[in-house]
Amino acid sequence: RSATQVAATGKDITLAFSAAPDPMKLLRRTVDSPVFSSLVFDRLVDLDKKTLQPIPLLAKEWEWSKDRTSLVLKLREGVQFHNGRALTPDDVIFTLTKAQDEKSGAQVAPMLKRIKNMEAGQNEVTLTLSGPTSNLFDALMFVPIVDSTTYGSGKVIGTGPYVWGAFTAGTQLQLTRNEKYWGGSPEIEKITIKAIKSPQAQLSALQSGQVQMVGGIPARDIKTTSAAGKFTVSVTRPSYQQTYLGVDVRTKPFDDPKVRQALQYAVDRKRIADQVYGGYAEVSSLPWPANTPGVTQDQVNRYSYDPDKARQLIKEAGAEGAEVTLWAGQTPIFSSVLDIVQYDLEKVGFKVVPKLMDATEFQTLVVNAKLPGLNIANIGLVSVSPLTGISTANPARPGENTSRLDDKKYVELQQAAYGATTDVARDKANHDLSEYLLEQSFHITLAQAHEVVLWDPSIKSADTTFLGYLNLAAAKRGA
Amino acid sequence: MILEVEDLAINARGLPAVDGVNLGVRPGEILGLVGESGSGKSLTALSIMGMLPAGVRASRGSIRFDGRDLLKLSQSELREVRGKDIGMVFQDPLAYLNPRLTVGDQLAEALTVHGASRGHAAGRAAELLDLVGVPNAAARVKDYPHQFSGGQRQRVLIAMAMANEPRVLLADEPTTALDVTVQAGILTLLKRLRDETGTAVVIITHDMGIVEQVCDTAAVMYGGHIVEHGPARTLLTRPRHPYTAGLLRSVPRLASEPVRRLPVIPGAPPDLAERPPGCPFSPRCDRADDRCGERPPLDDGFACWHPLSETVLAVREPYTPPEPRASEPVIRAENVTVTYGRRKRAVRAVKGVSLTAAPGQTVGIIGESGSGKSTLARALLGLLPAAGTITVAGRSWAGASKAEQLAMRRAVQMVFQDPYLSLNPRLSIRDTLAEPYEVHGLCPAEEVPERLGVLMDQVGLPRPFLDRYPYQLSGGQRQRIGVARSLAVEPQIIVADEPVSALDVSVQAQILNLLADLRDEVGVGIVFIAHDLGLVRHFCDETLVMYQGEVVERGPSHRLFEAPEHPYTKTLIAAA
Amino acid sequence: MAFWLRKALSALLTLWISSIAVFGLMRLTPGDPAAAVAGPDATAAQVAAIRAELMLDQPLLTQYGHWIGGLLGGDPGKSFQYNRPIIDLLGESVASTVQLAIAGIIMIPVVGLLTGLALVSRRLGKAADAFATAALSLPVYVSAVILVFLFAVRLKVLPATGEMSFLEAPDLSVQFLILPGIALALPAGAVLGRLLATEIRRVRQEEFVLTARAKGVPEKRISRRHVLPSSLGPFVVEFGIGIGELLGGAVIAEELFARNGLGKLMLDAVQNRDYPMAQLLLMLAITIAVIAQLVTEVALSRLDPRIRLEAAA
Amino acid sequence: MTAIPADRKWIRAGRSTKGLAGVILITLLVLAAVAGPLLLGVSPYEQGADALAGPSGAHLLGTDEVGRDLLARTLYGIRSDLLICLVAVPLAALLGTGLGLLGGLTRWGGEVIQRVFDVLLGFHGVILGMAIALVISPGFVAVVTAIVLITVPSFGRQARAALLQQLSREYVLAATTVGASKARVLGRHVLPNVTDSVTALFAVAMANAVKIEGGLSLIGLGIQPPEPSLGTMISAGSRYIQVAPQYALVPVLLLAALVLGLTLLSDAINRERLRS
Ligand SMILES: Nc1ncnc2c1ncn2[C@@H]1O[C@H](COP(=O)(O)OP(=O)(O)OP(=O)(O)O)[C@@H](O)[C@H]1O
Ligand SMILES: Nc1ncnc2c1ncn2[C@@H]1O[C@H](COP(=O)(O)OP(=O)(O)OP(=O)(O)O)[C@@H](O)[C@H]1O
Ligand SMILES: [Mg+2]
Ligand SMILES: [Mg+2]
Repeated sequence: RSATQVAATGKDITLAFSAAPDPMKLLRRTVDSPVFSSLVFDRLVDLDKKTLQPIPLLAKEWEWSKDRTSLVLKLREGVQFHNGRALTPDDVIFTLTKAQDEKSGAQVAPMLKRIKNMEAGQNEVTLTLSGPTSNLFDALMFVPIVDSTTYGSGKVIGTGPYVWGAFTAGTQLQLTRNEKYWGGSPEIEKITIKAIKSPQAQLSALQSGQVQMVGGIPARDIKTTSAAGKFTVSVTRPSYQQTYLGVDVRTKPFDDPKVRQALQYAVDRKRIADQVYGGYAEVSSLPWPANTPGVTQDQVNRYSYDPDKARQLIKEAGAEGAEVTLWAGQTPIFSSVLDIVQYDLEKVGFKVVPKLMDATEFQTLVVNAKLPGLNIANIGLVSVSPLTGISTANPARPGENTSRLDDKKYVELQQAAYGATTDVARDKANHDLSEYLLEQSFHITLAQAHEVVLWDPSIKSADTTFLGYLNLAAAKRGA
Repeated sequence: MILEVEDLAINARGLPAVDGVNLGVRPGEILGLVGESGSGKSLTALSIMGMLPAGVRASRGSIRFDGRDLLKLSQSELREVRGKDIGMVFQDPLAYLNPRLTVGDQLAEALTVHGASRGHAAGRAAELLDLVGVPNAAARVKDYPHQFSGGQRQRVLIAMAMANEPRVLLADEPTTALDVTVQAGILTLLKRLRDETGTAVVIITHDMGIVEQVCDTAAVMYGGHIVEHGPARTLLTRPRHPYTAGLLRSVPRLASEPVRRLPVIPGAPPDLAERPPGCPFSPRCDRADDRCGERPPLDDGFACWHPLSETVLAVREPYTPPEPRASEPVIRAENVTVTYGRRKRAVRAVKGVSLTAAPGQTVGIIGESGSGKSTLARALLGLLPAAGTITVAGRSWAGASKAEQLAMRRAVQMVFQDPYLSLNPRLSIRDTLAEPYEVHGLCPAEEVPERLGVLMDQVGLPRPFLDRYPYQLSGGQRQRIGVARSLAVEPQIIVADEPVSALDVSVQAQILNLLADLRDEVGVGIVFIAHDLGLVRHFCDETLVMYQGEVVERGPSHRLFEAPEHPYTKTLIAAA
Repeated sequence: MAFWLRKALSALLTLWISSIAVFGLMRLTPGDPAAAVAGPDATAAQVAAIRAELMLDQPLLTQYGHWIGGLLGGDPGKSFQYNRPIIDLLGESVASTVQLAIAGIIMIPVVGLLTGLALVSRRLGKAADAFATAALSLPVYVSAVILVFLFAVRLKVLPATGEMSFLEAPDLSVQFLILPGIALALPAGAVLGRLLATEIRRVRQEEFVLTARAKGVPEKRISRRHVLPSSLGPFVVEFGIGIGELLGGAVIAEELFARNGLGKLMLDAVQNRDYPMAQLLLMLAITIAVIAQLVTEVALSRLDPRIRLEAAA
Repeated sequence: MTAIPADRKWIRAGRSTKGLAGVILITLLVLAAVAGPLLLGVSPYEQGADALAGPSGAHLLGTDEVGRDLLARTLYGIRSDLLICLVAVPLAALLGTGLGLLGGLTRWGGEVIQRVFDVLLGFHGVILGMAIALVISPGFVAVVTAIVLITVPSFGRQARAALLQQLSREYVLAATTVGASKARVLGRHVLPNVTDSVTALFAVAMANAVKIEGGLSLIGLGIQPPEPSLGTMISAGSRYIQVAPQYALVPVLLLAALVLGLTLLSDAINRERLRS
């Protein structure tokens, strides 16, 4: 036998992902979530990628109270956990309560905190809110429903199409299909998830037929295999990789909005999109997608690349030749972004001191907001909706954030957005928030990168959720 | 003639290392091939074995071994002859044994490679070891070479060479690396083997003494030529070739009466590159005329145009030991003990030795290798910590301040054994000799060059040599530098640790005379360490005999050598 | 006997110093393990909570004591990253690295011996010399890239990366080992080869070879029986040291060939400040190196009776 | 037997064919590194829109992922590698020799230093390098420090061995007997001969230095962008080995050439040492 021929058989597939599944933080969105979370777990709802409207999953239908402060979720009948237990309203309440707690690490905790009270009914759950919450479904589609009896025991038990099987931390996970899946037993019998960090290793594994999918690798690296044409590239909507230039508004000269705006003009987003993300990214002045309701084209293109304008603004602010520190964590992607941004900023007359440090060290500084000057990093969930974005991501959160911007107006805008339950109101809220970000320019979008997955052509109808999580319930494997 | 070498010429990297050598040896005969280092002895032997090193080849002549010309044989044919018909024993017994194989295996191999069965070979190995007189051979075959003493190793090598009862045995300096007492044993062994097996033996040596003791016939080699050959007796008593004569004279022998200065052969052994077409010795020969340099003399027992008519060996200036000048001892050593290493692995190299050394006098120290001579010497110079008291001009090394030590060092100096190791290769002679002046500040800097000049004159070297590096000097010249260095501080005592052992016989005399002159003219006292009894007897007023770190006997040289008391001294003198 | 005792003691001393070095090194590296565990966009509050949970708020001495105590008690503690007993995590990685190591241990001396013998042979000498020098000059990470490109991507005869358990499918797992093995063996083997060659050349000059020749021993036998054994000393030493470094070398090799071995584990651990894991693996690497040293000395004494018997004395 | 002063050795080394080849290789590389950029006149930092472009008139070797000229970067890369060698190796040599001598001269010192070396050797180069690069944030200093620490033991041991050998030499004793002070003996008679055997390690050490730099870059801890170095270019370039082979391969070849040159040279030197 030759190891190059032995790929998986028709009934099972092997996936290579950059991060190893880690069952320790199921409620949190971490780098490894996309590869298994939606295979093992179900959410109450998902969102439609185009209309952004909720799609029923475990919650088969729902009903708002008039004042939009309470929601009744009717659960699907006959749903079973992998350990044979039937799904009960208590499981939903358990999960949501857990997710409300910061300790669970769930990014949407701040939004879920707005749930004052939860009641289990006859196969239904009633959520009572502290106030209108326009983006509640963003939170619900985020949280995987876990088995209340085993959660936290290290066991991983959900209701999803695949059952968590043989697992070696940091290296490999095996999933077997859940014959009793409420949505019907999946085609693929066995899924093996391999953790392969190096993109090169992943790609050569794909090319030599050892795996049928590679994910979580920098999109640009896909271009680097001559064989790119031979594989199907599936692109999910911008998600976890909104790459931004964070500005500490308390370090000179960035206390002056003019200078911050100058930054917006200075950075060549097109080049970042092409060169760092191999074109798999959207060029926009805003963190959230262009098709976000209420956002205007003008806003999207507000700051197109214009060094002269930048210089002029800097001149006006009298900040020529200012020395600025530019922080970033050590990954191939970020060091390239840093390369370009440093170059662009020097072009408009800043003296840049690059500080590229290893990811963990950088992480520490981010958490403790110890990044005087500028920093490059990325966040997720801003892609879901403006409100959800700013409510979940430290760097842009109203109140305390890594940019150390403390502005009542911002908080008011957030509250307004929560209250904006009608489409009209929501559109306005989105527009105003966008406008505020553009004007304040403390959180400068560099790229909305797509999450890219490379499939072996033999795999058909593999899909991803709104969040870009793998969804293989309907996947098939042909010749 | 079982083995006959005719007109053999050997070319070593383009140079004529051996040129027209004729040799012959009969069964049961012992031939002594004598000559100084570099005269071509080893190459001659190796060419007989067909084992000349790379870049060296026999360019002319023939080597007949019972009718066959060995030079014409193929390697595989030669291999048959080697070790079977002709055995060879080399100089340094340890280096020539494989440290990783038991002695038994190595002996057996000698047999198996010539077709003996393993079992038989193994049995024979023990016999052989016994034959050469290694006690309880049967057990020792399992031991490794480093577990044997030097003498025993040499016996092992001989056993190996004799394994297949060869008809010719070549022994290249079989005893040079050994102590006198051990030497004697090896020589008698060779004799015995010859008597028992009737092999023809060729002993290569630079020691006339050996010729005297064991050889039937002898050939003297010089600069690649055989300058003289014939029955050992006649050659020793009535040499016809000036070189042979010179050699015999310049080596003080126990038998002969001591003299003040040894007659020397001037100059140094020839350099292959510039050897005259004629007699190789002519450049150093006092009888030589133009003809000698141009035309090689005919060989009829001796190759010389002006052979010595009658023996001139007797001609030596009669010697009356100078009145031991009544002078205060400078070095006083009282029961000195030196220990190397700690605790378990401690070696007491010198045990309770006492001696005094006074200006103008010579104290000789003899003893076999490892008896502690060098250690004692180094202790005297305060080079290593010693128990007991050693005072120099009244001060003791122990607890002497830096300044005091410096002063003491002016009083005693040392000449080292190996002139190759005792000069720093990176320093020019000038730097080496200037050092004493610098550290002692003996004279203003501008005077130093002149002083160095004087030193060079004193040790008889041309002043221009000051700017040479050690590797540009011959062994004898280096040793002169060593002496010069010790003279620089005008010491009262010079400790000379085997100052001539590493030198060619004909050069030894020059150094010895140099020391003698210094003693008698400058009045330096000398502590003279040697293992050659002849030298000491000839050279020293008083002699100490060391054995395993202890002085077993001491006394005025003439008394000690005429009437030794201690048994060890007796054996020592008997052996020499 | 005291000889070995001394050796063992100094080895222990080395290990102890190393443990301090390792512990200190990890603490010196900036970056908060808690932050790494918490991951991006965690709040300071969450991180603080984790810090306490990981006992990182305790004084260093306590932490060191706790760690060493655990090690000596056979419990290296829990991994920060995976929040599991480290022991449970090692299993497969050990297997993977051991396989790689074995591949190396087999290939390196083979390459070494062949190169060495070729180097001293009259016919192959020149070619071998060229090969050895080239192999030396190519760092592992370069030869690896080239090997993968040729054999996996272009020729498709060998799997590019990844691995397979030897127990499940020996025939396959071996194929996965070939490329990494070669990548490791080329430079290391070349070093050994050259070492062997120089040694052989030296030994050939030794006098006892003359004796053998004088006995009439055929050249072949001289090389086999007298020269080669005497030449293996430095070869063994270097090889021993090489083995000691295999775990370290695995870091690169595993990174390049996407093998989930101890090397990768160590790399991740250090990068994520997974103190207990990193410390354990670093200590493991050092221990192996130290032991290799010791064993080498034994092997050496086997080769050379002089050492053995002095040691015994 | 007759030792030749060191300077001669180097010259002799240069004469042997291998040594000559080494010298030539290195000279060429140094020239390329020093003169190359001037002749080329292209900035290695200038970015452009066309990334990973193939060789063209504008960019003889094409461009990297952010549109910088590869040729320029490669040349500067050689420069920084040479710089690293020239800074790190002599440092290591000094430190190592110093420690080695200390170890050889003082009993307890010897023990401690031996242990320290053992520990350093216990860490594999890569790991030690990684740790250091993390402690003092990655970059030139880190790389140099790493190389120094990794290289120090080999120098130390060599120096110690040489020292012990020297101390037993008779000319050292001779110097003492004529009254030279300990300091003088060391400085004049021992050290020069020690340095001699230590210098022989230089070339090898440099070759290793280059390799280490590359190894660190591989795990992203080498020289940091935008500064180019052969190592960083190889690790970055090997990502594009299929679309832009020249990106990785040219630095690979140059790096190999550099190491090769140094290896050849060190071979030649060592041969000379054995001969004398
Ligand atoms: N392998 C060799 N290559 C070149 N020249 C050599 C070689 N071996 C010996 N010679 C030269 O040949 C001459 C004779 O050497 P040989 O060893 O025969 O002298 P020897 O009489 O044995 O001296 P010794 O008494 O020191 O052994 C010397 O001048 C020596 O320099
Ligand atoms: N540095 C040392 N360490 C340990 N033992 C030593 C050392 N030097 C000499 N010895 C031992 O001390 C004893 C005397 O050695 P020493 O060199 O004084 O003898 P020697 O009479 O000079 O011999 P030779 O005639 O060979 O020069 C020997 O047994 C030797 O093994
Ligand atoms: Mg000889
Ligand atoms: Mg001695």
